[in-house]
Amino acid sequence: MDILPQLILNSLIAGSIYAILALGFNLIFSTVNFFDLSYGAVAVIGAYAVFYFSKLLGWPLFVAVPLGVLISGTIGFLLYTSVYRRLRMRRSSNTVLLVASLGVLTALQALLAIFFSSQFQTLSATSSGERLFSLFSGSITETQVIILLTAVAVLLGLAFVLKLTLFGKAVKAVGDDEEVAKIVGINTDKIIGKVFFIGSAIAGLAAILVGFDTGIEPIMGLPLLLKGVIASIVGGIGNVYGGVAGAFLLGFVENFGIWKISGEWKDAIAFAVLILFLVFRPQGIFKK
Amino acid sequence: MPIIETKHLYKHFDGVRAVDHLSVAFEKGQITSVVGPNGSGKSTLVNLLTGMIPVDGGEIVVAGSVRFTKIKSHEVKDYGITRTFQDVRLFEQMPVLDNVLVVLTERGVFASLFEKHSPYHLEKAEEVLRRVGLWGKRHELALGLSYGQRKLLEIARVLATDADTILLDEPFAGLFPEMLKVVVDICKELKVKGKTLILIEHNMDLIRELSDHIYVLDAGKLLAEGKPQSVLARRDVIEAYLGE
Amino acid sequence: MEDNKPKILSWVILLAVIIVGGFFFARTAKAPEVAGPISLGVILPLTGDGAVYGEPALNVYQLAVDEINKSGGVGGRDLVLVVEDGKCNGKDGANAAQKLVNVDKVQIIIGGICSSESLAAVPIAEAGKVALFSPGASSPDLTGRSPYFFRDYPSDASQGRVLAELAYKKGWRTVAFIQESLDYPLGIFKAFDARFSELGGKTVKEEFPTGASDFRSSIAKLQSQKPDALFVDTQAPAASVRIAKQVKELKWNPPLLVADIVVGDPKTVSENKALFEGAFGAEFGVDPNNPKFQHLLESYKQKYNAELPYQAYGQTEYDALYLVKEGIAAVGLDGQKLAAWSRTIKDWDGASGQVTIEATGDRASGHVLKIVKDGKTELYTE
Amino acid sequence: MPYVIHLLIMVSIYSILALSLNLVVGFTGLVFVAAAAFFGIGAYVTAIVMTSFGFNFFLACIVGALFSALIAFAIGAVLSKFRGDYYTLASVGFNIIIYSVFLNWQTVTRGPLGIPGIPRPSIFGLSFSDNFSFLILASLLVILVFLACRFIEQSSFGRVLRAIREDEKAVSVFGYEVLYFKLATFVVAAAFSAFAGSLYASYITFIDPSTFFVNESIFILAVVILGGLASNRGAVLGAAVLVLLPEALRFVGFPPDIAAQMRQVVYGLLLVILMMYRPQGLMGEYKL
Repeated sequence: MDILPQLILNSLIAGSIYAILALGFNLIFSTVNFFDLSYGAVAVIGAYAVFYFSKLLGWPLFVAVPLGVLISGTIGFLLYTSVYRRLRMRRSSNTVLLVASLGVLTALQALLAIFFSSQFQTLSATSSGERLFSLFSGSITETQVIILLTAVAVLLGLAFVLKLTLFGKAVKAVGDDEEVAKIVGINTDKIIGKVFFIGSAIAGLAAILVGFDTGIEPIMGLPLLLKGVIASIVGGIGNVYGGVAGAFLLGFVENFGIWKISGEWKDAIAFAVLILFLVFRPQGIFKK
Repeated sequence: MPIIETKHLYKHFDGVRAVDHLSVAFEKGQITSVVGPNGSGKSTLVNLLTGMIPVDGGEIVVAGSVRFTKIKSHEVKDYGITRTFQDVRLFEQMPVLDNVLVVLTERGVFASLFEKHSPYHLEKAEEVLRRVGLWGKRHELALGLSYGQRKLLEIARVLATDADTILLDEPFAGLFPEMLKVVVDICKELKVKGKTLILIEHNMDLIRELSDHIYVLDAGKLLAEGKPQSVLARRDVIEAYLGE
Repeated sequence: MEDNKPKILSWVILLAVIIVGGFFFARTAKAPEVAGPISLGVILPLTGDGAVYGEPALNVYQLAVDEINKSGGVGGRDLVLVVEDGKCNGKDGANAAQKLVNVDKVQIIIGGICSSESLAAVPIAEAGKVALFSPGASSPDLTGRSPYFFRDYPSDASQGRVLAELAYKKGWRTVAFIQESLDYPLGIFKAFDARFSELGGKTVKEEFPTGASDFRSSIAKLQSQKPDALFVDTQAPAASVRIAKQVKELKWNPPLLVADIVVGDPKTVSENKALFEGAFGAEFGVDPNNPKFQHLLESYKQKYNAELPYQAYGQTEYDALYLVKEGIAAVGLDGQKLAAWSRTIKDWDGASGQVTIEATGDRASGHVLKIVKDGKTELYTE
Repeated sequence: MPYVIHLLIMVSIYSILALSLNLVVGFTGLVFVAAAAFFGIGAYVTAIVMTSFGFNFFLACIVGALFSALIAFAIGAVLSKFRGDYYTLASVGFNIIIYSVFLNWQTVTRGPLGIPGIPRPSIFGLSFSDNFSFLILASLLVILVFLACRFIEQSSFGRVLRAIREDEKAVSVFGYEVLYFKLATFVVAAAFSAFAGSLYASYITFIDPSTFFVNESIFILAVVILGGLASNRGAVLGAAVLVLLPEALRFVGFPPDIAAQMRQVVYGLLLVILMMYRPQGLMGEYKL
């Protein structure tokens, strides 16, 4: 059997998830310029919200999924107003913000484990019987097709908002220089709040898709975050579209790494890519 | 004899020529000023001379013989060069005294590990801190100082190094008259001691008073040079300054 | 020196923490009592990945203790459990053992469920002359480790061996392994691989780190090597389900071999009928006709309103309490004597069949073959 | 009493870890999240040379420290290129890579099986097999490391480190080769952490990779930040508080399954609150 088509498909699927994660992460980073580690936990909360509504309460998915996305966005927004805004107003260093967001990540993951137990759960209705599609000699499930399409949709949607709306221009202005943006009359606080909401909602969407594809557990926040961060840095931190390129690069390297090396080194490979990029091309594939 | 010379020195940021094939020379024992409007490349020049940013083209010649296109910032001291910073870079969360002691002690990794500051170091620190009137604040953290005091501390740090060539990046900006006088006096004393001073400044009165020679930069290029009185009277210089 | 004040204050706080802590611990420490309830130490994972085994285990222990106490306890004294979370890792296993041995002064500890907990607890139990009795740790490393350690669950060596022999008999010559990087799955692989290569077969293996959720490329890689069967070898059933699902999604239908944690969990098997149909496993002797085992299943259902999961472990956990009861009745509450007594257990009738403890502390006898049929695990006979 | 001794031994081990991490985080100002990697290297090297080659503990300890220093030198050379948040992320990467090596290099480390049966120290017929004598040994090591850290702190070297923490570029203009200072500190800190690893391995007598993952590094970082940045006493205080706190929770009677997660919640919130109200920690002199 030729393994290549399947590997390419797997890389594309993984890359799409990473791309969605990187889009949200990069959007937040390019505006506030600090590494928001709680991003991973915020994402998982959205997936657990869907789990709660659809699996425990039995609500239909077309209600549960948007609700989950909204909840992720809201939590992200609330974290900004309760923690990060205060720290930024105090002119805390990026490191302080990083450590604080690390604390938020740790606490939220543990809270999820208390409420939903640390066990693995899946969002999809049945463990089998999903529709399968064949492409060349590889196969892909319905969920995975949705993942690919969602990644494209999020990318196009975000590009539209950032390029063509007033809000998008304001976001860019804040990211370039917050002080100047303030001076020209932009309500920077409001803009950043919205950015946190949108970025976190995108994160939630990514985690929900992962939940349908493979499953969720409270501690997946850290790996999700790290993949998003690696993709963003490799692609070009602060460059919203660069992250997408980084995500697919990461997806391909990981999956082909499994082929040529071995599966247990997957995480190590991902970080080796990150470190190589930081050393030899710190600005990423695309500069901001 | 020039202590530092640049030959076709070149530096660009994202295609913008910050320093554009600049050839200037700084004479030993003199005060040379570099003036020009904001963004004319003055600070970039100082940063190039002290290895803070890499050179893109041309070369720097020190003491007439040492030529280099690449210098690492930690090697600058070996050429007897030191500097202050436009944005006043102190060691904020360290006491005032430590801010000075750190430029006095051993530079080597092992040597410094087995050394504590000696009475000699302390004496030297006391001397320079008293000179700028900060000895009384030696135990306070640098970040607690007023803007003027911060600038004075930076000057004290430079004095402590005993370097022969001192680059002062806007040393007078934002100082109250009494502090201004201290800094001006120090500049004069340094000249008497035979030190070479390179001054980046906007205060034209002080430049006239202090400088032996001035360079006027505009958009990274040399616009004019010569004695302060004659150069500063030139129409093109005034225009460049007033802009548009 | 005005700036010394906060420093002195902090030193005082530190000292206070140590003194108060010490006092607190010293006060809680108590000498072994001769009357009143008998404390039995318990180490099992209550948090983390291993919690899925720890929670039902605690239920079984409690069930057995209630039964024993209802029927008069041991010599008129009730049994009580002192439970510590070993988290299925060495560090917390050691912490838990330290507390049980030194603070609670128990004479016997039932645990750990995981091999890592047990391995770390052994030297502590030995130093404190406390017997350590594991109903779940299956690592071959524990065989003969200490005179104070014994177990009524057999070593993994036997599970891997039985399955390797089955695979060879089936005519399979290459078996692919997808294995989680943890001690228990690795133990099974090693035993399987040793026996299978001895017979003349070959294994190919892909490992994955705990917490991984996307196995597609590993599976595709194994598939491309054209093995005769696939062994899904994970620490907990959830990961096995994920892998089996992805195998199906890649349109691959190899004969499956699974670990005892899958065939031993009726819930996993029935909920994922389609995934595991026809899968082989080797479970350690669950005999549905054993009256004691039937009694355990019924009482568990009655008490907790759920099917007993991981029945292979449930039976040994249940037996462990009764064995401890007999041991204390026979030689008294003394760790050293209990450990020595354990070696004399021979053909003791329990829920898990006839228990014999060898001189190495291991349980004699091993695993039997099982097959998943129509959402249920059945005994496999050729 | 033996339980108190056990806890004090754990406090000692974490004190050494915190003291050495404090050199990097508190004095040099680099938020390093891979302390567990060097802890692990020390533990693994000690365990391997003691069980496989029959080395004496003290010799094994030194071999572990040398090995750890050697690896720190290589990693430090790469890490020193990064600053701020990138340094932090890259250090997470190294932790995961080293963890992967513990887990996957099974011919040497036995992978997930761990290494059991590590002997207790003994020298000149003097055995440290009972916990009280082990505590004395551990305390001696704490004092040794403490004195070494204080020696570094009070030397000119220590002052340079603090200056590097404040403004790396400015220090270098005054003639310091910053890279060497950072590297030297890093190597020393790694060697000290390895001592803690040796003690741990020999004390617990069993090690497996799970102890040396990123979450352990975050825990050690929390110890340093809580106790106080750039304060050696603070490091010891932080270790005492954070090691004893969860043990106290055992006695309070929290249900054990919630207690462990609650502990994570407490660590996380602690970090957030510290960052918001006391970014220098309890006894620290330096704010991130």
